[in-house]
Amino acid sequence: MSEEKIVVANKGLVRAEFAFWVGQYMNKFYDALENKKIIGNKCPKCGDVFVPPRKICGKCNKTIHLDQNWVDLPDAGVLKNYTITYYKINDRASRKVKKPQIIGMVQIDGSNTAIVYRLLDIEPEKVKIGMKVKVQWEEKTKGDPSDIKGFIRV
Amino acid sequence: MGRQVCIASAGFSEHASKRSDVNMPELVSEAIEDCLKRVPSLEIKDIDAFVNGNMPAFEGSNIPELWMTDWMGARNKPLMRVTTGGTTGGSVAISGYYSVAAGLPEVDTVLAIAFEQQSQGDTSVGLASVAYGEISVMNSLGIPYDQLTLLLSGGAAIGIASYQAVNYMRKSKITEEDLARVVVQNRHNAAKTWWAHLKMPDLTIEDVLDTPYISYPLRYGMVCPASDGACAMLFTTEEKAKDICDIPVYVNGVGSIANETALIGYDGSGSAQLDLSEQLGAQITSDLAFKQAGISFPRKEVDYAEVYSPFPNQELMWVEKLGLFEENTSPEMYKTGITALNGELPINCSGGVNSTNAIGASAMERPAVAALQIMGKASNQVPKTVHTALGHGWGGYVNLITMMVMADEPARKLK
Amino acid sequence: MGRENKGRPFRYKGIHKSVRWAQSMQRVGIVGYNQVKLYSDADYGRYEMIYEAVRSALDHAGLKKKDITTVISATNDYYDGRTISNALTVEVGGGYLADESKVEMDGAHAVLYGLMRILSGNHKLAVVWGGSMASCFPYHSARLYETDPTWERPVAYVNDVTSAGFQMRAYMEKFKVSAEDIAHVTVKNRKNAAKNALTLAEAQNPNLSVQDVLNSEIYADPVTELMVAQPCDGVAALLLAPEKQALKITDNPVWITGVGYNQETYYLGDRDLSASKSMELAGKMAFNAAGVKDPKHEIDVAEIFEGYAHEELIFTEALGFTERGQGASLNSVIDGDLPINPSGGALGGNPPCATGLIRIIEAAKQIRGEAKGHQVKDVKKAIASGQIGMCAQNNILYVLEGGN
Amino acid sequence: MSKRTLRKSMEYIKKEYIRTRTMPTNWYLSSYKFKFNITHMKPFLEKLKQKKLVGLQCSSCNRIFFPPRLICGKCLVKPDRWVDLRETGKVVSYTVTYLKDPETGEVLERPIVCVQLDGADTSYPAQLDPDIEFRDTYIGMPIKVHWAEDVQGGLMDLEYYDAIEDDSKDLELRKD
Repeated sequence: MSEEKIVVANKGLVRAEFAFWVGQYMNKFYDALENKKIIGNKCPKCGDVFVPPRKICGKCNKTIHLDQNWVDLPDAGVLKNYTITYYKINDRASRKVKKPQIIGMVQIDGSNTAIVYRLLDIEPEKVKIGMKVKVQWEEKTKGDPSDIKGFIRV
Repeated sequence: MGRQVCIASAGFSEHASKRSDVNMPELVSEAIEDCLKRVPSLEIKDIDAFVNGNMPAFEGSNIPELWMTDWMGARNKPLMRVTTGGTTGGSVAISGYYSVAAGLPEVDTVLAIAFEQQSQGDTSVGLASVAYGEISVMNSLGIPYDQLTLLLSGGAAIGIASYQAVNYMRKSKITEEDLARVVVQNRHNAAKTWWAHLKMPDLTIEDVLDTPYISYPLRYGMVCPASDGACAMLFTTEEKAKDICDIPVYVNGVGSIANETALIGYDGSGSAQLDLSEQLGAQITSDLAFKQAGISFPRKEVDYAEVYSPFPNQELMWVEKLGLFEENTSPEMYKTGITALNGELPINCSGGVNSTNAIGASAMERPAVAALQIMGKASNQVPKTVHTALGHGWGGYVNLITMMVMADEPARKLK
Repeated sequence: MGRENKGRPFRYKGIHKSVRWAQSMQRVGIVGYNQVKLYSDADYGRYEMIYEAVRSALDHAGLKKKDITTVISATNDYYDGRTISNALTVEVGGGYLADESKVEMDGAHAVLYGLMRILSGNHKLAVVWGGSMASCFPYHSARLYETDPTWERPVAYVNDVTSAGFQMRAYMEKFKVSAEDIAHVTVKNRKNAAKNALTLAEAQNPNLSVQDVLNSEIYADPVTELMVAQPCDGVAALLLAPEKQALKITDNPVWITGVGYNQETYYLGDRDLSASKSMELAGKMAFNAAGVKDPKHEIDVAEIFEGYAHEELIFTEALGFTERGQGASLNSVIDGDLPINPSGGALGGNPPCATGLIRIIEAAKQIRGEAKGHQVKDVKKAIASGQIGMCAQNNILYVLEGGN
Repeated sequence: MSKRTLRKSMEYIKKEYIRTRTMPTNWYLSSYKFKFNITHMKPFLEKLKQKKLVGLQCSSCNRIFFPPRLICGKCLVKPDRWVDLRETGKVVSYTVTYLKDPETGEVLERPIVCVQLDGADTSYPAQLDPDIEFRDTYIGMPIKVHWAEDVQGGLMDLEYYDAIEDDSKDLELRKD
């Protein structure tokens, strides 16, 4: 068949909706977020503190029981790493944005891991790894990850 | 070449329509806990490698193993992900077998995990998107979308099953009562299995026949539920299995022969599978697996079978196609009761997929239950001693099959 | 209960200490391969592309459809926009009445499964194919589905773009590596890509300078556009056979003598992003299997799947070719001490699910001397790698050797 | 499903689990594309305009594909020979769909059939004459193409299939 090649490219039409159960550990964590508090849980063996809490410590393969080892943590921490991105990625598609976002990895004081959030009210040149930051809470909390609006420099 | 592979243990999480108390990794960790409970001398750190799988598009997570690493105990361990739709569980079990059989250095004990938390996802869109591309190309070839939805309402699994049921009913002349009988047996068995979903100890044939049709000839009461659940299996070498468990289960034959796609086919080009109840792929798979396992008379030698049957007509069909019964005789066999718990060839004593269907995990639960029946540790244990058992799965576009034949001793060599 | 009637005593002994892991693996032959040329928006149907890759691989080895006993594919439901992305590729991928399965990772992981199937002795010829069409799906959004849906995904601050930025910054901060050093990797790989006709036309650039790379659009600071392996359309296929069959099929087989694969933990906060623990462990496993004692001197060429320019340096260090933080000091051009990615690497085109497979094919080409424009002299041993996950969470490494 | 599904007899032993929060995600297939090469369909569609049917034959295994397909999976080659096909065929499988009439709300039972044209080796899903009841549908039922009034060179030119007189032995099977 030597005639011209015909290739069609059709768009999909449907949308699937998912709703993930967060489980009881994360549920407790989100309860705390709703009250503008950060909590974590602690591995009974190595003593590492996790934010958000987990059922199993990956290092020791030890189960942390639901009713034990909860730790109250401050809403402040240290910036461990950051990036400045011109991409906005959400479920629908990725798109380039004019105003860049500074995304930082913040280690909450007293925890052994880092969480990833935006840095607010700061010029890119002034961001320093190791600087102290604290949580900027959303005024109306809903008990989901967006309750933390971002981090600001102390 | 190749090593003898044994199953040392298997475990399940509780199954329900909504496991709203756990997230996906926690659900998986339940199954792993149950699996390792049966081998007390083995700890999670003794596992050398992991094989995982689920049906991602039903759940909204791409390669969830990445996220689940810590919950599985897979940190800094080799991990491979295998998914093949409905047969995912079976494929994961088979890749667990191959991971050990290959004899790769540093890989002796492999934990295979399959899971699904369907309550999180959108099963109808998930099923539709199996052939979504095909629908769109048929639209470019001139069929309007409203016509296509009508045509391809048979595109989802239930539709395929009803085509199969029609073909099978014509050949074997079964009645709807025969179908209902299979359902009743399964749901009664499920009532005695701790992790099963649809536990119906008092179900009768009349109850089933009293429900409306979903798609002729299948009624609402006959079809599988959508469950949340996970399953784990522990594969290891013969030597290690002898050490860590009482009765190692030898994996003697595996197979997963794919056939041509059915119904609209790829590109919307139709199907060469004219009779959907013929299942050439399953026939070849079972021939190969039995031959590998040194079984020449499956009808006599197999003591226990777990077949993947979301719909009762499929259970009747598969037991024939896998060589356990003569063609078109299975409805009679179910009537005589030889497939019941205390019968000669018990089938689906866990309640089968018909009672519990966490899609990704379902096809693994079949060999897992079969292995536990051989070990004598199954939840709904058959009274007789099981020497040889099989676990089977089907999926894809009626074209993918998995099968695993296991026994309490190594395979005999066939001449 | 049936079992208790047999009266076997119930006993537990603990792990059998005398049974050790196997110390080496049997070799498996690569007997044929093919890669479709990469396009950013190919004038191909999906099925057509898969067919072309598999058919040409069979032709390359001089084999027929009926010789295939098993087919392993590498596709991804979220990349294809389909549930069970392998269900409808049975015919076009050569899987008709063959033992078929799918590995939903990189193509290099699919080769692992094919390898296992061959090593088990159950199969005589395995076809491994993998690939997708990045022009058909939103790549970054699809990658977002890899993140933790209960914590990170709703706000989407962790994604493939930002995690690459974190990784590069962590590497630069820890070892005081300059962005120029990392841009050099891009320059080298894109120059190499220009010598390889099968790479993406957009990625080929023989005249690229370090400044061009640094001045290209910022992606996630410090990562710029040219440091990113651009997703594109492509499918590749590879044929594996056991030693005995391989020698019958071809006079010039390439042997897989070692494989290692590993996965590290998920959360970026738990990981040392400046290093790759999983590549280090995968490397140890693979070199151990292949009996490679001194990778620095024994390996002649490396084909590494670098999703971003800095990953090539991190992997080079993880594999022990240089000290930590010294990756940039290695002379890795085509005629250098250790040529890395003479084919252009993933920076020369990154068809999701095929890239790792293409690395293996390119390494095999180097050993067989079929690499044409980017051929390295006297290659006896090569390595090839594949990866998936944010900041290359899961890595796989192969050791390939030539000779009969 | 219907309201009757909530029957007591189908109830099962349930365990209640604690309900935790949910986090939503969407999967937009609208941002996906599906690429197909349909070059091989062109001669077939051209012939439809003349109300003629052709199938594509694999020259290696001689199977005839209707509708035409890109690749013969059995031989892994492109089929390249066109053969004329007749307008008659038979039903190889069928199922019933239950659709709600948008106006009356009445549930319509419509048969959807898999059709194999005489001479072809493949079947494809199609519709029967709307007047045919699903109870009158059976496997092996002979049928004939009903052409659309104005043929445009699309698959809808084969609007549906008419039942034709069955003189085969299958008539006996139909009785039981």
